[in-house]
Amino acid sequence: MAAQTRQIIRPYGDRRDDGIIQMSFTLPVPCTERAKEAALQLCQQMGLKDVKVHGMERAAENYTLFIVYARTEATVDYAAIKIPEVVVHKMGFDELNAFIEKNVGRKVVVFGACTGTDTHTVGIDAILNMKGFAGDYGLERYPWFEAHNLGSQVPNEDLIARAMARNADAILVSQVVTQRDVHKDNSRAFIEAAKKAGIHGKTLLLLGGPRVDHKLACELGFDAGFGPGTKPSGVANYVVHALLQRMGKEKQGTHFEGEPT
Amino acid sequence: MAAQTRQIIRPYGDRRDDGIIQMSFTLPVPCTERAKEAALQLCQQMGLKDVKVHGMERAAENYTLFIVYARTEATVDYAAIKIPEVVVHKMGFDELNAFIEKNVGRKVVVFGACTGTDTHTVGIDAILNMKGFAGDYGLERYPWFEAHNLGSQVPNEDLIARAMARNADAILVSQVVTQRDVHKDNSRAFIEAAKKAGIHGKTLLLLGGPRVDHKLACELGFDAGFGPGTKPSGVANYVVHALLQRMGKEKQGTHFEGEPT
Amino acid sequence: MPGPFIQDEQIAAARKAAFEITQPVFDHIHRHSSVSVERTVLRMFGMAGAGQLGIPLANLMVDKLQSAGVLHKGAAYWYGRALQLGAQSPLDAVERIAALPADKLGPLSPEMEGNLREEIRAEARAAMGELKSRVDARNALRAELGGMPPAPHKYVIVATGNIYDDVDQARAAAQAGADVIAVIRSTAQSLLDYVPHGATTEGYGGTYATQENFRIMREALDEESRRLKRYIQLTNYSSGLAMAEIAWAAAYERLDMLLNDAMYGILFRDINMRRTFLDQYVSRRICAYAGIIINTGEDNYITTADAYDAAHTVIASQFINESFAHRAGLKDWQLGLGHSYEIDPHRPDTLLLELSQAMLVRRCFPDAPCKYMPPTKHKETDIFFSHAYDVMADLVAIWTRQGIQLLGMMTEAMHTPLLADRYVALKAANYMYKAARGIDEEFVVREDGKIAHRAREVFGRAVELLDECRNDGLVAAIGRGRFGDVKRNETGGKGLDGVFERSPDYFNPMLEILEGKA
Amino acid sequence: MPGPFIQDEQIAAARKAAFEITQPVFDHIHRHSSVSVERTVLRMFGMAGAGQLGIPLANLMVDKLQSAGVLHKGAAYWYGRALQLGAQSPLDAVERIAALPADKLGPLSPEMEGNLREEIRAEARAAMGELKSRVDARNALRAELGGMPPAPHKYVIVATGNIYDDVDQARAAAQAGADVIAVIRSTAQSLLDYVPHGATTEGYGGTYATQENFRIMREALDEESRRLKRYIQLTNYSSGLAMAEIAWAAAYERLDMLLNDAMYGILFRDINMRRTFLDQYVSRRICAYAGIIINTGEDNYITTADAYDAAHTVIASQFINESFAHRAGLKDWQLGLGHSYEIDPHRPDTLLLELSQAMLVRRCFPDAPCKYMPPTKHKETDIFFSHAYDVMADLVAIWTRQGIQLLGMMTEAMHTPLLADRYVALKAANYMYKAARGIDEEFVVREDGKIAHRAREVFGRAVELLDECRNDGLVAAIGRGRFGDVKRNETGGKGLDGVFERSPDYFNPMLEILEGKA
Ligand code: B12
Ligand code: B12
Ligand SMILES: Cc1ncc(COP(=O)(O)O)c(C=O)c1O
Ligand SMILES: Cc1ncc(COP(=O)(O)O)c(C=O)c1O
Repeated sequence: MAAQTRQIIRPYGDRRDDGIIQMSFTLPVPCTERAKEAALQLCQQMGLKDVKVHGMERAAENYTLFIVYARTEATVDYAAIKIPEVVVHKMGFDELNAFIEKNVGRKVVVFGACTGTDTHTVGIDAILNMKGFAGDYGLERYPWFEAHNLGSQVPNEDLIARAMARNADAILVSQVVTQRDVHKDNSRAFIEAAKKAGIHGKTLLLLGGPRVDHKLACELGFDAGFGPGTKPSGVANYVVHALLQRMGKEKQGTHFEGEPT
Repeated sequence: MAAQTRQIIRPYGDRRDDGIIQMSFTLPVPCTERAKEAALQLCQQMGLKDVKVHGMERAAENYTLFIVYARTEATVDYAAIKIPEVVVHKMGFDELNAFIEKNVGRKVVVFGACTGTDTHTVGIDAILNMKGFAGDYGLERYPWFEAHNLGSQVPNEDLIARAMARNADAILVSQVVTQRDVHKDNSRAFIEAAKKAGIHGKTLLLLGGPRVDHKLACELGFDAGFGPGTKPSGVANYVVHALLQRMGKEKQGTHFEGEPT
Repeated sequence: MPGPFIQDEQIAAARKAAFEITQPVFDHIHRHSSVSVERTVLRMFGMAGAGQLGIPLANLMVDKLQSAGVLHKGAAYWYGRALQLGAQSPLDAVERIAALPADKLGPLSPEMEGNLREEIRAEARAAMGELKSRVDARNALRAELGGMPPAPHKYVIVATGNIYDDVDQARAAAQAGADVIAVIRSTAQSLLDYVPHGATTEGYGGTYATQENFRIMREALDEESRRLKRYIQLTNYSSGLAMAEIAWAAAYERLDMLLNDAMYGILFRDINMRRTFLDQYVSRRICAYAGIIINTGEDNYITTADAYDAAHTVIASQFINESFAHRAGLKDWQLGLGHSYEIDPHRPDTLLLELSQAMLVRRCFPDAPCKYMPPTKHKETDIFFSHAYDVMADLVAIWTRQGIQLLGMMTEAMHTPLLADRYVALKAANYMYKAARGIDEEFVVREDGKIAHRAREVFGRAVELLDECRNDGLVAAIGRGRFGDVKRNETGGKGLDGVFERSPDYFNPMLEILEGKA
Repeated sequence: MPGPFIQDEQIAAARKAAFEITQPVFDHIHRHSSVSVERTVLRMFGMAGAGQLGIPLANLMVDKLQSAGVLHKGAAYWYGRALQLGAQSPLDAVERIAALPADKLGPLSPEMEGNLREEIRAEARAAMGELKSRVDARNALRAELGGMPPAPHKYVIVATGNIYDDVDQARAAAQAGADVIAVIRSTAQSLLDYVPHGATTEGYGGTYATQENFRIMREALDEESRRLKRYIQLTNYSSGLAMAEIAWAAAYERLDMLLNDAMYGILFRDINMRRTFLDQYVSRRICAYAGIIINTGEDNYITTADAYDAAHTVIASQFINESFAHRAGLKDWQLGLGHSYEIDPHRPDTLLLELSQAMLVRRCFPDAPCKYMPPTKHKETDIFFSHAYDVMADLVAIWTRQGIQLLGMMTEAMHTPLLADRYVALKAANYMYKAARGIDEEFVVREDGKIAHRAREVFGRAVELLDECRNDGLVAAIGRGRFGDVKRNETGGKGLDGVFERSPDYFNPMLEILEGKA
């Protein structure tokens, strides 16, 4: 890629590049001037300038909530943040079905569930069920997808076994509860099980949920990750392209619109 | 003072000492995944850990608002933050009047105004007018105070001249508009004028307003500063003690309840 | 006052339909028992401890009785036999029963049998008397502190996973104005067929419901209540495979409320229907006895189904939950029927629609302290908007005089609440209540407006659904996914193996007392 | 619909009282003029530039005429004389007049005098025609983009101090849904007895109101309006010592609204009464001509006085402001009468009280696009609470169908709004409007409730105050601190030296046109 000019950006409050940020936090001390001084020092230690501890609220006898506005000197070179170039456009419902028919030549089989102790089904349902999400049809609705939704509280091993029995092309795992990273623990357990079952690196493994992104999913050993606001059509497009790449029918690393990043 | 044990404190969100803070800021770029990555990098540069760029809002075409939760490793030793020991208790209305009668022996004369181009009178009125503030009587109500409220938009020089003509014990300056530190500029101009008039270091000079604190006021050359929520009785107590100290009738540096810090 | 919207007779008819719907379920309930119910009986007798590996003694004993195939006589009976064998303590009783091949314990003579039952009944009366005195102590503290504040009671959750952190957060919330503290359970505790033991410090998305955790929290809140001179209520979940036992533990530890629904476990935890119907009955009998307010879970329906489309399912289910509750002896003042402010905020007229629904609920259940939930499903990560959105739920709650209001959290879409989130919510609710209390008395709702029209429409659809349940049976309606868009069948789900038919000589002195038969 | 609360006849009587109150003021107005009015006339003739040191030409010329003691004939007359002397341009006219000892310009023959007046009248007609065509262009763009959205119009302020930053922020606000952009003026511009010149980048608490700044912002908003396919209105302040001139510059630059109050300068800027009454009249004549909506400033009263106690002063002043406006030719659709959600939130029933006041205003002024201000005075630094508090003002605004709603900013107690603050406010208001539009049609206000009772009480006290003003005179009432707790007397304050009596042959062709006499 050609040498790029830098594009330095910083937070914008009142005037360009003023670096203004808003912050709030609670300190475990009573609401006094001394507490305010502590809040100020804390912000200064965080490297903030022109710290204004505007608000100090008695959240409880021994807890004080602070509202701060300050300036940060941190900057980011926006030009240096790379995003892949999109070369394949995102296909709509009919177009994608026709594309599967032509290029895969059979139905694409996917299995999904919310695994572990997590019972949040709304997310995986949004991707798989007929109705879909935000006016975008779910995978069950695609004639060229065969979608199985096993629901929630499904043990990782069961999901894998059921998927293998149907020779699935992709497995979709949803994780919603994230307190103290329980979703990461369960996701790692899923990957272990997939390795044991010998499908890791073969069957496409997708992870999704409100605290999931592509980067995290890849780190955990999945092929792709999908976060809040994901539409089923995006997932469908991804699965088809990734599958064709696995099948050697599409160039590895072909970038397409809506691919997870 | 005796060696103190340290009392390290840090922000408290879900569990003690977890260091969780909330932050929001706007970046001058469109709302995309790339912008989110920029927000993340910015927070990391600010030294934050476990950065969760939870929210990304399209504030406008080229501006994106981010909502972040993250952990800071900054700590403060709360034990090291000193506050003066209070030795004199705060006197109520009747007690203070009696105290003035006995110790000063004459009415205490104060002049106040909102100076410069600032027209915000509510703050200085709260301190000086009969009615007072939050159920606490203003200085005009105290029989042993002679309080003159010149209102707003008063040139610094006029306030000083009027006060000198009555041989005032204290001058109260209010500053409410603070954009780009106009209050500091005007306060410095006041101090210059006071020096010129030869009353600096003699007449008590008080600064007040929503963005004022004692530290700032002292830096600017005032004797004391009063911020949001100030009650007239606190100001009255301060003026009397400070006056007695100037008169040599009370030990310098006597600490009293409600003194500006 | 909300309404009329509809005639009193129409409401009475809906209530009658619900009564008929629950009738067949009670035929089942009165002929069966479950492992959980039997463990509850043992807990009543003081069997609250745990053995090795932390397995509760009640589980050890009931499992033993079940595998020996003798549970159908009732655990109380075997407990009596263990005592006769000389058991000195609950643990001892378990060990004696466990040591014995069950067939060794042949039938007793009618007289001995009669004596045994009388002794155990006496012990049960004493245990229930002790429970009552604990409940009385709770009520006395409430009265001492000036009774209950006016409704809605502001309800916030703590969910750190660690009971000691929970205590810190609960105290802070009380200091900031909370009326009710709910300790959210660790994820999937519903699926545990036992009650974990002791104080716990590691939960996910919540803290385990254990008797010791209840005790720790209630003790802290008693202290806090005294300091604040304001009684702070405590609630937890009587739900899942151990719902009856938890009701007992909660009653014993003087909790004030319990999340307790006749169908939640079926729909949202895939727990078997028969099991759930049985266990909910016993848990509710305990709540009735202990003056505990239950909170039902209809609000959950509109997290899976669309809140606009499924509004009538909430009303229909409330009538059914009410009937289940009345049949278990609960009074109207104990029915925190659940509903919520969940209509997609992108729709037009949502404030009118939410007011309509909230008014309709109050119209149908005027004497119940309804539990009003805040927006959750459509919450997104813009905390400022989230807060504004919650405030509208505060308005509807005070306007329609809900009994209990769960305060929405501005970080709902992110994490379980931080200390500051609760403070922010309480401050806003305090303002709203102060600003708007009595607003309902300022206006007459127009019968020709959107609010009234919508209320009639929702009520009409609720009646249709109740008719369907009456005609085809509740089981069939659940099978069709009528509630929360979730389909379940009678023999599916977890825990059916814990249900058994009572033998003719089934003995349960606790139930006798609870049902007023002793 | 709000009310009735009170009888139509009572409202008519209040209106009549206000009409009688303003009558004596008009006796003064029609006999006097001011330096600012005369400068406005010169600006109409194209004298918009500035000389050395940035002093506006209009000021140079008027000051010259005043010190020469000839201003009482009207600046237009001397402008005509300068043209006769061969002035080629406004600057040239100023220089020619300035160069001349005034006594050198003796009287003209009646015929020449008549010709001069006719020529200047023709020039004035042309200038006013040009103004009209600019206003028509504004109206055409509005129509092209589909007219105005339904009320309330969401109004936000920009106040960076730098017109170019203001443009960025205004565009962003428009993109986020703002209907009206207000550029707040730099602190104390009210006290400048001139209009600063050119584009400015250094203001405090706001950006200078200059004709060039108006042009820059309107151009940006025209572009933005076209892009968004939604007309975005622009407003500024016609207020202070230069209020009439600013009205002219704003009209010329196609602004849509102006903050313009008959008494604000007197009360809040200590500007002389006589001066203010005069200047406000001419500024309003211009607004009437240019189809500009004025925004009055009654909301300011309850920042200095207590909003609960002084609620009636707002209503009384609105009647007076309305009368001043009607007498200056403004139509009801141009009257953005000001009021606000300012009652101390620590009081009980504030939502009821605010609804009452907002309904009463709409009851009294049903055809005026009232301007509703958010809470400001009691705003504190907890931005979360501040936001919740603002949302209630949004609710009242949509409920009572205010014409224009200033959106509250969560950082009100800290700084002029950041870009994000405006976004947050707009998002909440959009939600509230969508959620609650039409709520007024759902209820009938009970005449025996607190809302109705309070409305009657406030109206009653307003009538008393109007009676006092009628009997004792407006000047006397102001002298007693009846409005905003601020006392002023007739000859005090700034700018009285800029007021002069018109000579019998006073010439002002602009006013002739504005008053429909030419
Ligand atoms: C609805 C809901 C429930 C319902 C669930 C009903 C059901 N059957 O799903 C009920 C009421 C039963 C419930 C219960 C609980 N909940 Co809940 N719940 C929510 C809530 C309000 C909305 C979640 C939701 O439906 N979002 C809408 C869907 C469409 O969004 P989504 O899940 O993000 O899915 C999208 C994407 O992420 C993506 N996606 C998701 N999965 C996948 C998978 C793949 C493969 C792909 C490609 C994409 C994808 O696509 C979807 C469409 O865009 C959230 C709060 C919130 N507003 O987010 C809390 C929340 C998730 N719950 C929470 C908790 C703690 C619980 C409980 C554990 C509480 C308790 N202790 O009792 C219980 C038990 C649940 C359990 N053990 O799992 C917490 C989790 C905290 C955390 N970060 O860990 C939250 C955040 C609330 C909170 N602030 O405390 N909950
Ligand atoms: C009321 C008000 C007005 C009224 C003022 C009426 C009047 N005669 O006072 C009106 C409507 C006229 C007004 C106008 C403007 N205002 Co103004 N106004 C406010 C508002 C809403 C409340 C201020 C108030 O009265 N607070 C209550 C008093 C009691 O609190 P206080 O001033 O802090 O005083 C207390 C303490 O600070 C202390 N104290 C204060 N002074 C002194 C002095 C001494 C000696 C002592 C001991 C103590 C003391 O004691 C008091 C009691 O505890 C604030 C926003 C807010 N909520 O804070 C904006 C605010 C102050 N205004 C602001 C602005 C910009 C203006 C304008 C310049 C806007 C414009 N361009 O048109 C104009 C012009 C004013 C000017 N040139 O000075 C900004 C200032 C921004 C900044 N940080 O610089 C604010 C913060 C609003 C905002 N977010 O934009 N305003
Ligand atoms: C009645 C009821 N029980 C239990 C729960 C909690 O879920 P879990 O099944 O994880 O205990 C809820 C959640 O809202 C509920 O409404
Ligand atoms: C009518 C009117 N004019 C002017 C202003 C602005 O103040 P300034 O006098 O600083 O221009 C206001 C403030 O709200 C106002 O209401």
